Amino acid sequence: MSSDVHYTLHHPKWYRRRVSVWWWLQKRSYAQFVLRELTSVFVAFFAVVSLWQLHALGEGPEAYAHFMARLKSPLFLALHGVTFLFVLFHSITWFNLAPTAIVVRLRGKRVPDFVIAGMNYLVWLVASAAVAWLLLRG
Amino acid sequence: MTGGKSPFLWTLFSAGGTVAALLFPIHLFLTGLAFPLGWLDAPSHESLQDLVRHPLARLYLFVLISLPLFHWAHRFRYTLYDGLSLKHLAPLIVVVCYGGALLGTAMVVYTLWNLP
Amino acid sequence: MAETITLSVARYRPEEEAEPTVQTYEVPYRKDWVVLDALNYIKDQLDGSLSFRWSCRMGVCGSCGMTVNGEPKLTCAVFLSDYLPGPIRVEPLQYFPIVRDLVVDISDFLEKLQKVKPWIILKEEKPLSEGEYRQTPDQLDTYKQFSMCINCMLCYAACPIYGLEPGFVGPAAIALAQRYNLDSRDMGAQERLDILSQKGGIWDCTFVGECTKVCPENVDPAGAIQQYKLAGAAHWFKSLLLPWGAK
Amino acid sequence: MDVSSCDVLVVGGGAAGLRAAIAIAEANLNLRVAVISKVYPMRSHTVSAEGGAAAVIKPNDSLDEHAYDTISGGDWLCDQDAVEAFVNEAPVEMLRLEHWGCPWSRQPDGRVAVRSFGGMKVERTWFAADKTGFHMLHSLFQTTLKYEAIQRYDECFVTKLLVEKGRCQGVVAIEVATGKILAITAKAVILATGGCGKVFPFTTNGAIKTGDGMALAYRAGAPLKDMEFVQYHPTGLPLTGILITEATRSEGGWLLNKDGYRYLQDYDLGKPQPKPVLRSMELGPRDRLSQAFVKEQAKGRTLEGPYGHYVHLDIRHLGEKLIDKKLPFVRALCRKYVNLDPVKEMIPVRPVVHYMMGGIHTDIYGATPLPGLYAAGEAACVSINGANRLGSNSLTECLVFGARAGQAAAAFAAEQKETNPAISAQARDEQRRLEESFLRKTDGKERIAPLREEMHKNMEACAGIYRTGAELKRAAQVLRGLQDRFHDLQLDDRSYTFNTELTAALELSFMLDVAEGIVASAFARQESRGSHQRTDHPQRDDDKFLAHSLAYRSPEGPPRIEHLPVTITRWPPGQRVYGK
Ligand SMILES: Cc1cc2nc3c(=O)[nH]c(=O)nc-3n(C[C@H](O)[C@H](O)[C@H](O)COP(=O)(O)OP(=O)(O)OC[C@H]3O[C@@H](n4cnc5c(N)ncnc54)[C@H](O)[C@@H]3O)c2cc1C
Ligand code: SF4
Ligand code: F3S
Ligand code: FES
Repeated sequence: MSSDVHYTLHHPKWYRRRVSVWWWLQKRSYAQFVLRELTSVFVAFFAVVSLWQLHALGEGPEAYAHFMARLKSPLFLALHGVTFLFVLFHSITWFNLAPTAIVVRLRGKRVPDFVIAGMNYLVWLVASAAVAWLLLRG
Repeated sequence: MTGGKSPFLWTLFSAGGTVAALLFPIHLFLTGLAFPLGWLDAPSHESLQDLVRHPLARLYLFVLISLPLFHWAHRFRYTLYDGLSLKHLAPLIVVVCYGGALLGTAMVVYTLWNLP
Repeated sequence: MAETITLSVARYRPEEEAEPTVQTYEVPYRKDWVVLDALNYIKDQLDGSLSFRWSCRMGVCGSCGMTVNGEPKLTCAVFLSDYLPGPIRVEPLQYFPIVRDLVVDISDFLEKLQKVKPWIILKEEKPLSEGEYRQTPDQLDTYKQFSMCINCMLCYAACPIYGLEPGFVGPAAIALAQRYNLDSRDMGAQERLDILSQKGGIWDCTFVGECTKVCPENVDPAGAIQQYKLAGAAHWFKSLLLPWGAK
Repeated sequence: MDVSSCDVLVVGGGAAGLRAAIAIAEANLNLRVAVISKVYPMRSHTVSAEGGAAAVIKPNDSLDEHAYDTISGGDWLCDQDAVEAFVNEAPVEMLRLEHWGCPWSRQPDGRVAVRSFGGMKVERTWFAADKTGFHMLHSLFQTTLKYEAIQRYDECFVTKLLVEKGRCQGVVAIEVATGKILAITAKAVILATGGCGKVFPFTTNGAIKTGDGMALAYRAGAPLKDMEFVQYHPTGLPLTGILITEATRSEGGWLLNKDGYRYLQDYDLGKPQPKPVLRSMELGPRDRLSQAFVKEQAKGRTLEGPYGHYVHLDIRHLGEKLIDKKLPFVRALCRKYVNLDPVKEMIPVRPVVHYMMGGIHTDIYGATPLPGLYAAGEAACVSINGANRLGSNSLTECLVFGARAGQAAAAFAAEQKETNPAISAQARDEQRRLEESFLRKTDGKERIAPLREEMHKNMEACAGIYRTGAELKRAAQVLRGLQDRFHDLQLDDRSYTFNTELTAALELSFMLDVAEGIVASAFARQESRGSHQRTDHPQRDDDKFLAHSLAYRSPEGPPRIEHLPVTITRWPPGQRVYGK
């Protein structure tokens, strides 16, 4: 680090600050960013749960019933509650940021961001409804 | 080919992120909260099995589980790099993250293959 | 002129000090003064040894970027009245090496800028006698936003990835590369993509998005980089599927 | 001390300097070119130019019209051979910049769009929204990055020209970051250091425009030409002096006095029309508009605010859509700095020091009388601007004469043998001077700010829009006194690292020299012409003063003034008629 460098005439002695491991606690928006990134852990968690569910499904009705019973445990309920919040956070940030990455031009004019974000939400709604219908209809 | 594996991994990350954003909330809400808490009636084992018999449903499940795992792998990798300043452990982190996602994907394939 | 406001200004005198210190100054409070005016007041009236950069005082030369109360700002574009009742903390931009007081070293950016080839690349230039390249207002509009960058470095000072990984080319340079990629006159997109696909290029950005938030010119470097990634990924698949077709 | 060398050294990284550097790199591939600048090139004050750059490109226009507008706008003090070269080469230079990527505003068919500007009979101003200078500078700078032959010394402050055997052979500079003295030898040097608006207190110019190059040349023995011609821009924001571009008026903005009356009609500038009429009313030339303001103020018909008198610039009737499309920066500046929205409110404006018509005396190739020394851009006086520059001519001038100076310097350098080794002794002397008079000095009593303030007050009071012989005489004495007091300067800052107090001191001393040049030239010109208005000599006097002023440094005392006839080719002096 620079503190043990001695100044000599005409040679720069720059001070380099080291970025702290905890940089993301220094600013609200940084913390938000890290939270956003950490949603991926919850996404992965639910993917694993789904894999487990699929496995149980294959093992037969008993195994599946057992699986469903496990989901009722307070531990899982709590975990899923938290996971749900993070997954929602993921969806919202994802949809809101998509327009920055995806530029659509219609007749030479850029489609405004809110239209693209709006489309995302629309697709979200339709997809969710479709899934719910498939799972709930009988 | 430019950019080594990065564009590929990033595409998986994005695709996974989109799948998770679109589909996870509803699945999670139903399976993780609404059914266990009895707000809604869970579908029976039988009806589910009927549903997943269709090849399209299997494809759907494959996409639903595997891609978000890659989404996680990518994001988590960088979170470890940056959030915990662990870049010096990069090789290990890469193996754990993408390895995990690959393993998960293999298991999905195996499970789907063996479904009746 | 009874009213005053306190400025806590970071000092670093490499000849004398091992690390930066803070010095406080009382300056008159005027409602239409920007923070830079207060710094100039200090330099002219209180302490001639305070060093900082500035020139245009109208937010276009890009030289007066500093950290004001923790946020990267153009000091000629933020008013004392935005920070009432003070004190106002003025520090050099984050993540850059400090040369002296409020002055940071940005030579690294200039090297990176050159690396991304921010100029029109053509296979063959048409002779001047044939006049201008036609470019419709809509075509101009596709890149105009990214051409507004004043190189003020606020986005670098906001991007933690740049802080952690000094090799990262960074928001403004990538936005400028994208500015040329999108220019209808340019044919250098491939050359730039080759460079920016390497380590330190577009794939290092994790879309923290702070760069866009602090940009005083609404350049949206975060958008530029994500769009760039999308284009890069599309190109990658194209060259995978049609190895002979990708130019 | 570091000694390095190159073939052609360009001092200044603004539009003129960068254009010159590219011209050299393209003219002769074997030459090593270097650009030295006290700020990073993209910070140069060219960046702040808003309105546009003039060049004939549309079929309804002609080179002769451009030349005539320029010459009459300059009150016949322009050298007409220079103007002809300028208007001829302007279109090509502008096209070149288009090919280099400058984002010019366009017509729907994809061709470059033009707008009108004050003092012009035909629309011919190219623009990039209202950030023309910014886009030109960044396009140029980014283009220079392509040339490997162009080396850069960024943030290096030139303090002296090295002259040996009657030839300019390089410069001495301080590397600001380290305080190291650099001796850079060169076979030719081009000064492109911009203007000196900071000699006045209220100016659109940035902190860096302190006339360094003018003073450097002057000290090296080259004369300064037409320094009495200082352009006031009629529309600056009170307090900050931030410029509200002339484009506001060419789009149709009105100037209103406190009664909401378009007062320009009282000053021989035509009759008000609802739509903007070229060369009339608000589109008259800058000198006349600024003078009208002073007269209006004398009649008590201006408004008064905390920062002096002002009038209103009204663009509300242009509508939000046009303002956002063509004047977005104006709207942003008003919102930011005077806290009002020009879509709904009128903008307070007053005349503000903007541009120096005068500068280092050069011929039409950019060569100064000192062999090996060239100049271009606002630092130079070729002269195409005469007694009053037309808006949007100077950015183009930077390109045309930047390129010309580059080519001429390249040709000169190619013929020279190696530079003279004796100059490193000179460089050492300069290093000693800087240390003894500034960095190591402990017994001084003066501080920079009060001296600068006094210079400001003096220049504003005596060398402003209207001048008299008596006031100018007094001003000259004050400046002499300030020169003396400057020797007694004491710095707070002894550091070698980024010592901006040292550079400010050097800038002040440059400004004092330039100010003396302005005042002495103004005193000698006993007539009124263009921007130079003597109330004691209100008429233009072509018999005596159809001539340029040349200010030479004299060893002691104020500069010596000589006069040089104006070159007239095709346009004999006539009356300046506007609004007809
Ligand atoms: C607010 C504003 C608006 C304007 N609008 C217009 C317009 O619309 N149209 C138009 O045609 N003109 C306009 N002008 C005028 C025009 O912008 C300038 O005349 C022109 O940009 C000058 O360019 P330049 O290259 O000569 O100098 P600058 O751009 O001023 O560059 C000077 C360079 O010299 C360097 N330098 C100076 N001193 C030293 C030293 N001691 N050592 C080392 N380097 C040094 C500086 O670092 C800088 O790089 C405007 C001017 C202003 C202030
Ligand atoms: S992108 Fe914005 S913040 Fe970054 S350097 Fe350019 S203008 Fe400044
Ligand atoms: S803040 Fe940094 S990580 Fe990317 S989106 Fe901006 S460059
Ligand atoms: S001084 Fe130029 S951007 Fe602030």
